[in-house]
Amino acid sequence: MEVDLTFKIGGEAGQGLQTVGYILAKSLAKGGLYVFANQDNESRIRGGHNFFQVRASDRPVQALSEKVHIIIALDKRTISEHQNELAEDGITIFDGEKIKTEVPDNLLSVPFERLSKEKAGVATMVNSVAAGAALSLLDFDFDLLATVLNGEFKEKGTEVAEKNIQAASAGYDYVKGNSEGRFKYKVKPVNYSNQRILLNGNEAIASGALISGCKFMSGYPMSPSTPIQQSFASQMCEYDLVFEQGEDEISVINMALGASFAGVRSMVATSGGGFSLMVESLSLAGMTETPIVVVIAQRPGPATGFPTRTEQAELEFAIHAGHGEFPRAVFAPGNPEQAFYLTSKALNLADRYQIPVIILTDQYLADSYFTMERFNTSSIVVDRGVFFRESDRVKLSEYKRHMITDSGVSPRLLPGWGWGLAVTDSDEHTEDGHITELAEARIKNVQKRLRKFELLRQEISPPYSYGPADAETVMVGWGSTYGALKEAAEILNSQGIKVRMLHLSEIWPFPAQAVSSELEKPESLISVESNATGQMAHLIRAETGIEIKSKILRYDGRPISPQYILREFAKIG
Amino acid sequence: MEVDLTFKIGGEAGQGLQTVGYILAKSLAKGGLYVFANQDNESRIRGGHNFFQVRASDRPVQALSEKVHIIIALDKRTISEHQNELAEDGITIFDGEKIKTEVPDNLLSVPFERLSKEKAGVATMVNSVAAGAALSLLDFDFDLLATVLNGEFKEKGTEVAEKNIQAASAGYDYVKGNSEGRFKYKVKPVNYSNQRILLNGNEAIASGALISGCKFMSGYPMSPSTPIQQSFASQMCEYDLVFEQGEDEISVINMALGASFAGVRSMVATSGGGFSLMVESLSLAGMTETPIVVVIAQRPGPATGFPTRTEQAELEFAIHAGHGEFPRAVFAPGNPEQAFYLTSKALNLADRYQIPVIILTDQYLADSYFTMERFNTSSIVVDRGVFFRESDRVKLSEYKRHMITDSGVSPRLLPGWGWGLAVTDSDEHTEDGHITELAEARIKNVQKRLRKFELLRQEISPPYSYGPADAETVMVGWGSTYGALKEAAEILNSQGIKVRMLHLSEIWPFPAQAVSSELEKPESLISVESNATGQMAHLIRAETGIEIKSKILRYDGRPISPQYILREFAKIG
Amino acid sequence: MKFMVSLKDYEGGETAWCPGCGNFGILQAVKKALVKLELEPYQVLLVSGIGQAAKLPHYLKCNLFNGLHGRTLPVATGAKIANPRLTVIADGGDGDGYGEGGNHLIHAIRRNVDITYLVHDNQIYGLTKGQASPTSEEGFVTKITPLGMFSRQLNPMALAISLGASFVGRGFSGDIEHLSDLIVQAVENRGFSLVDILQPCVTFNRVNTFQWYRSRVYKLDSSHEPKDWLAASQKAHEWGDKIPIGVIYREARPTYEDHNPRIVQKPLVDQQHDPTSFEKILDEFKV
Amino acid sequence: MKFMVSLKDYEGGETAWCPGCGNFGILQAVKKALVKLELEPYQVLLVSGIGQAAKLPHYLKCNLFNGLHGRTLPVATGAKIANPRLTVIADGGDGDGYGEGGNHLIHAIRRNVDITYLVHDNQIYGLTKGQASPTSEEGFVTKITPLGMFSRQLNPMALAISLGASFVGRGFSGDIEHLSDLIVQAVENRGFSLVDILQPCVTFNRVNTFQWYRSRVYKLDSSHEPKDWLAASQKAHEWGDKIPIGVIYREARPTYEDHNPRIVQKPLVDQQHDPTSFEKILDEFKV
Ligand SMILES: Cc1ncc(C[n+]2csc(CCOP(=O)(O)OP(=O)(O)O)c2C)c(N)n1
Ligand SMILES: Cc1ncc(C[n+]2csc(CCOP(=O)(O)OP(=O)(O)O)c2C)c(N)n1
Ligand code: SF4
Ligand code: SF4
Ligand SMILES: [Mg+2]
Ligand SMILES: [Mg+2]
Repeated sequence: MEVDLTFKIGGEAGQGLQTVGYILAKSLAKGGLYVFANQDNESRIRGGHNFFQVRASDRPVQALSEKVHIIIALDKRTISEHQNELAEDGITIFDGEKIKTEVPDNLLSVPFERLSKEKAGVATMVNSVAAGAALSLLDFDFDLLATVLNGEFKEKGTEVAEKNIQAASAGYDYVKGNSEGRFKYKVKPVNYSNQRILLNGNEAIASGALISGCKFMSGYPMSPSTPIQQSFASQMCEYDLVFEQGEDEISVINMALGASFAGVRSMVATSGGGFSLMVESLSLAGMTETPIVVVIAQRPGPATGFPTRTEQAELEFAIHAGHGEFPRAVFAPGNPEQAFYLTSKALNLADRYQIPVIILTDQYLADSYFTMERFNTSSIVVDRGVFFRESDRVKLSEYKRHMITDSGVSPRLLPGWGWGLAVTDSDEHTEDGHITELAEARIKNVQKRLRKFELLRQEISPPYSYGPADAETVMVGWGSTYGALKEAAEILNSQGIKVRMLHLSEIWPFPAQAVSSELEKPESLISVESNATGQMAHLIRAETGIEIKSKILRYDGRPISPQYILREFAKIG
Repeated sequence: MEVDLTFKIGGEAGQGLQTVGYILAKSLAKGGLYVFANQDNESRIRGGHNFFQVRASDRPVQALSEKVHIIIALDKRTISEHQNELAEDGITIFDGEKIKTEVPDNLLSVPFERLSKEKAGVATMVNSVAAGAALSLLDFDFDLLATVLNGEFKEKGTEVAEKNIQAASAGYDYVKGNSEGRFKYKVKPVNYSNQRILLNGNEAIASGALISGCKFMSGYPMSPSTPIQQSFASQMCEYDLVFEQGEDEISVINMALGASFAGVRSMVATSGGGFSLMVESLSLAGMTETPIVVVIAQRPGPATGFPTRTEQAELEFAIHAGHGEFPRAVFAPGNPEQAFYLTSKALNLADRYQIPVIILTDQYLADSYFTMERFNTSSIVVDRGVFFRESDRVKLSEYKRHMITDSGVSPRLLPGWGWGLAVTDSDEHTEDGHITELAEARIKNVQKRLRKFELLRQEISPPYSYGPADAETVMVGWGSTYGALKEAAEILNSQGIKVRMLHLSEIWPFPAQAVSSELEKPESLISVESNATGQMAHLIRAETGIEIKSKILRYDGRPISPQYILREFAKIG
Repeated sequence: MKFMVSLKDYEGGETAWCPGCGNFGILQAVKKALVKLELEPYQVLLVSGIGQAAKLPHYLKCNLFNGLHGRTLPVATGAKIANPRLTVIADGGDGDGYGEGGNHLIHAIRRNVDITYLVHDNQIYGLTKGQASPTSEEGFVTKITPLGMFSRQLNPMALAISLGASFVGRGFSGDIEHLSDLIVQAVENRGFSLVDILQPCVTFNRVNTFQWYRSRVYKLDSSHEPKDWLAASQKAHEWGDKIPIGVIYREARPTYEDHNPRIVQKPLVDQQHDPTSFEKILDEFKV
Repeated sequence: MKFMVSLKDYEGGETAWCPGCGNFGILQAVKKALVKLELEPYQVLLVSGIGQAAKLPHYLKCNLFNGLHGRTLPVATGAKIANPRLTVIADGGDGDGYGEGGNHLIHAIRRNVDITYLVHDNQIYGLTKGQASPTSEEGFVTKITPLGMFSRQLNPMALAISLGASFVGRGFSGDIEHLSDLIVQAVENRGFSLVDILQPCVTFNRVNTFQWYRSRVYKLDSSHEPKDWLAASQKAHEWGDKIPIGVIYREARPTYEDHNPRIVQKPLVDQQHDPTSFEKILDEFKV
């Protein structure tokens, strides 16, 4: 790696540091670098302390790095809290005219506010000044930044865009004139496929849903899932689709089930607390065999917990949620690409097996930006499953919504089609969907539903593994730890410590055989999870009998970094 | 066993067959017999087909038997549906003047309605006639029946009671005169401890709660849990306690949490669907460390399922329900005695560890009557856990609701006590209960909550085991299958097939060591469960690594009987 | 080719209600209304909850989503948005609709999707054997409220009017003809229509019997102007010796569909999806 | 010995609200009201939900159960029943109380437990960054309602009156003195009291600003008779150029506690439990 730089923008909520961060990320990506950016926000709208961290490298990066090279301090607290994270040759830029502090070597004052006023006529463009200043340290091509600023602000009018560019250029020039030799890393734009995109996990899910034909989403705001709802809803103006805000999460999932029953691909996104309220209706989806995709964007619990932070503590809950037994699938993508394609797969499986499918993400994946190769829309296949067509009809009374079949899947007929009636019931029912008390009907239906699960099992792709086949140690992770795990494994192997990684993104039905064959032989197994009990380890034991004794866990609401893994790995030894 | 007789009373909903059944059960119990009675009802108020089955024996019985000796058919359908269950020397009594049917040998017509009219002046006392008729077949002491009838009906006035007794005696005499030699089993009252009681699982739980100082219950009707609510509420007139009906289950659990936070032992009872709605608040209990006991009276799901039938499909759901990670206990009593004492234990553990405790029953246990030795009220200890007393106070600001302690348990102070403020939060919080964003506070709190779980683990009694220590086969069950499992094991052992049984009633924290040591050696393990996936087997593997390959499962909503186990056992063989 | 529907087309399965139950009248009235509306079974979607009332759709012919206790309205809402060609009728009991499902009612009224909601108001929880419902009278004694129900009886008509429901009516299961006409009007109303139906439960409610209702109900005539909010509010509060049935309140206001006419012009359910037509949403993320 | 409480006794922690937020006025008013009521912090239990509003109790001194979004009222109800000596105040936002928690509001009004409910009505979901709340105006555009909110604005005053709430008032966070008096009256009212508080959200609600409210609100004076149901209903519907604040409706009706005075005479929380005193409940099962 020639370039591997991390920027940290810190300040209060409401200071717009997400904008600086995003603009930096986008500019660096435009310069041909691979970018990863994560966010750390408090649950408040103004004040407090937030930061946004951007990592840029000339090779793919999918995790944060703890070593920070440039800190952009929008407030004093950023300096006091993060100065110690700075690499030796790193630098902190701040507005020394606003923030009084001792100025050690690696602090560089840039009068953000004064420059904003001078160049843009207002004090509000400090963010653009800061972005310009930061990129100037790298001798980065200013035109790229200008293009990004233009793209971001043109909606607000060319004048606004122009002023921001001027503010940025003031910051850029100021640093150029005042930082001679203070920062050694320089970055030149490199060529790259112009097919690259920069997006976060939430955006990837919303895009996957939209491109895969999801036309109805209902939602109730809840961090960190709200942006999925927003991305989806924002397309209501452009496309024929509906986002509907519910009065509560119970309403949300039932609206989606209603739309799905009527024949429309439907999906909901929430967090653990909202999902808890949907649990009864998840079971309803199971019983009525109504397709539905539910995204749980995890955050630390229990209860309200840390609303804006990250955790992976709802794996076992997702697998077992709902009263009674019914088939479901549970996915946990590791990056936006997986999120995009798994959303598409989730929608297909939901339709084909007429089941609920759960996608587990967490705040870290949801809010983090990754550069990825543009997703291949033309590879997306929309498979709505099997329907009962007019030609299947012999006479009107013949269609049976819950017909017992070999596969367990009953062809669907949509209400209003005219050649049959779609009748379903949350009670145990006859084949034609009416309430029953019969033991035989029950047995057939339970077995039918379980048959679907067995078929579904075959749809599950094996987990991703990486590293030398003969490694004695395997680190097992799932969901959003993908990038950190892989980078940690790479580093260990590069240090001559043979380590393999196993990452599960399609978790339920559990790929027991594939996991067993990976974990059977190695002597040392370590599960790496953002929770306190090691839920994947528990699940693996339940499904394979293999016990994972060592665990690298994190449960303070902060993401697992490669460095965190390496430190904990060293302790396990 | 000298006496082991089963009565089956069948008819439509609304015909009062529960009354006949209960009266028979009580009379037989009064005669010194051990009684077990189970119910099979449809989810309707009138019509359809229900039955009530009473087994009476001179040795303890805690399960139904499939072999029926006396059928009391209150309608024609009872004859057609159940005649084949009759033992060879069994007999069916029915009102031949109302029901036209061929009369084979083992049918005995008793003109229920005519006798009721003749003796009681009304047609509505057919049930008492039928009870009298049935007991007459056994030459059973009529006075015992008369006493029971008097006890049941005296509330409605002595005249009503008197008439019912007359009706019963008419049935009794009619059979005496018309069944000479038709039924070979005769039963003489035997001496017994007059400390015996007859009650069902629901009543045992409500009694356990009341006697253990639960003073607040909120509820929303849901089969099969409603009778717990009823039993509790019925004492409102007698004692100072409150039952409050909620608008929904979310309200129900939150009211109970409010009452508990204010300092009152509180409890709720529902079924799987209602519990689903409580899941978010279960997590709230975990986070705010508010004691609560939740009874889930299971019924077949998913969704509405079979509202009046039985299943054990919410074990894993109960263990993993709720977003985030927090300590809880899960119990599953096997009979009313266990239900009574475990309810008491649940309330103590909830208070002492300030956690939610779940009691899993199912319709079979909930609605089935057992004769038991009277519970020992004086052995009940009420342990409310640790409180912050006025003497603990140094200054007002000092009390901290969530003080970090070695045990993880923070002393409670009740709002209104005056020497401190009780402050708690569903967000992650500081020791004094205020919202925080700090990683360190989070880590301390997560560990505090987990420490409680580790301590809690030591409170769990080992599972019950029975049978020869050197048996090669172990049958494992939990909850309501206790009686059937034990009887099946007894029968197998008496046939020379060495079988051990292991029954779990205190399931979470899982007694892994005890279970491992029971299951490690035997060659053949069988899990016996009223569900379709073998949830206990899955859990055992997750907790011990031991795989139970053979399963005896039942999922048609009907209870597992000893005979069912024996038949399935033979197939596994 | 439109064929004439008749009651026979709606004949459904065997009922599981108690003999004499007020639900039978409602069932008849619903069938009659659908016939009067000249709707064929396949054009109609009934969405019901759990309770005795909620079993109704099983006893006629129609598309049916019999969901969870209390959750009829969101399901009906989602289905109607997905396919506005369907005549969507939500159906359930007073416990279902005013107890467990109370929040959905408030917000369905606000949303004003063009659906009809029939509430069998027997002032009791029937299926669970006789607990108080939100419309049970204050003081009503049941096994779980041995000291009587402490809560005040809910007035669903007043509640709906206060929220500006576009159609608020009350029927009586003892007057099938009147009730079926009322249902016709409710279905024909554009927007959310609430019909509360007085329904004796002969088994568990010994207070509000057929006789009790019959001696109290009277039909609103043309002297009542349902568009007059004040008059309607007053009628809504009539409960005691006289209980009005008929259309109590009507308000012309934009429906959900009026706010987004595209869902009617190009129903979601009709759309053929081509993933590539969504290609451009990825442009936003272009580096 | 009763000591005189002062505002200082209620001084709490650092706030996390935006500068200029309407919540500050409410916080002041609540503290003032508690002082006027001569209550000491330990006598007061605040129960709040989740949202910006629901953080309020963290910023003063009191007993506090800060529960889940939307679930304040049942918790407050349970706590009050358990210990009626506590002054129980539920507190939260409009989303919390009228959205997620709507069903509890309806039934809390019916139940009429002696608690007070303060709703910070900023017509927006603040904490989740600006989505429409039930009281947002029809057509209100947000990121998840890009075509505007289709639902009609909820009128909480009319809703509460239709259900016969025993106390219905509206305050304005810009008039602290008036608001604190209103809260005093609400707390002093026997039974369930709803106080809807107009609260500008300076960050996300650009429509209903301080200026917007200030130019519209006017104080109800003695010419308004809160016990007159009709007059109250009309006042409740005033929303536009003029918005009334003050006590809109009052109704003397039995409280929950009136139905079961024992819970006040012998509060559940005071009871010393002796298992053997319950021995006789087992007699019922005697063989
Ligand atoms: C979540 C949930 N809670 C409780 C129940 C149990 N339950 C079934 S029907 C019913 C009440 C029925 O009352 P109502 O809606 O008035 O219908 P009715 O039987 O009176 O027609 C209840 C509480 C349930 N099925 N689901
Ligand atoms: C079950 C659940 N759903 C959603 C959320 C996310 N959430 C937190 S606050 C809030 C809305 C806040 O609005 P409001 O109650 O009006 O309070 P405000 O912030 O405006 O004061 C939401 C939706 C949650 N915490 N829990
Ligand atoms: S219980 Fe009541 S509502 Fe239910 S069917 Fe019987 S009479 Fe009708
Ligand atoms: S977001 Fe709005 S309501 Fe929340 S603190 Fe800021 S101004 Fe107040
Ligand atoms: Mg009802
Ligand atoms: Mg708000």
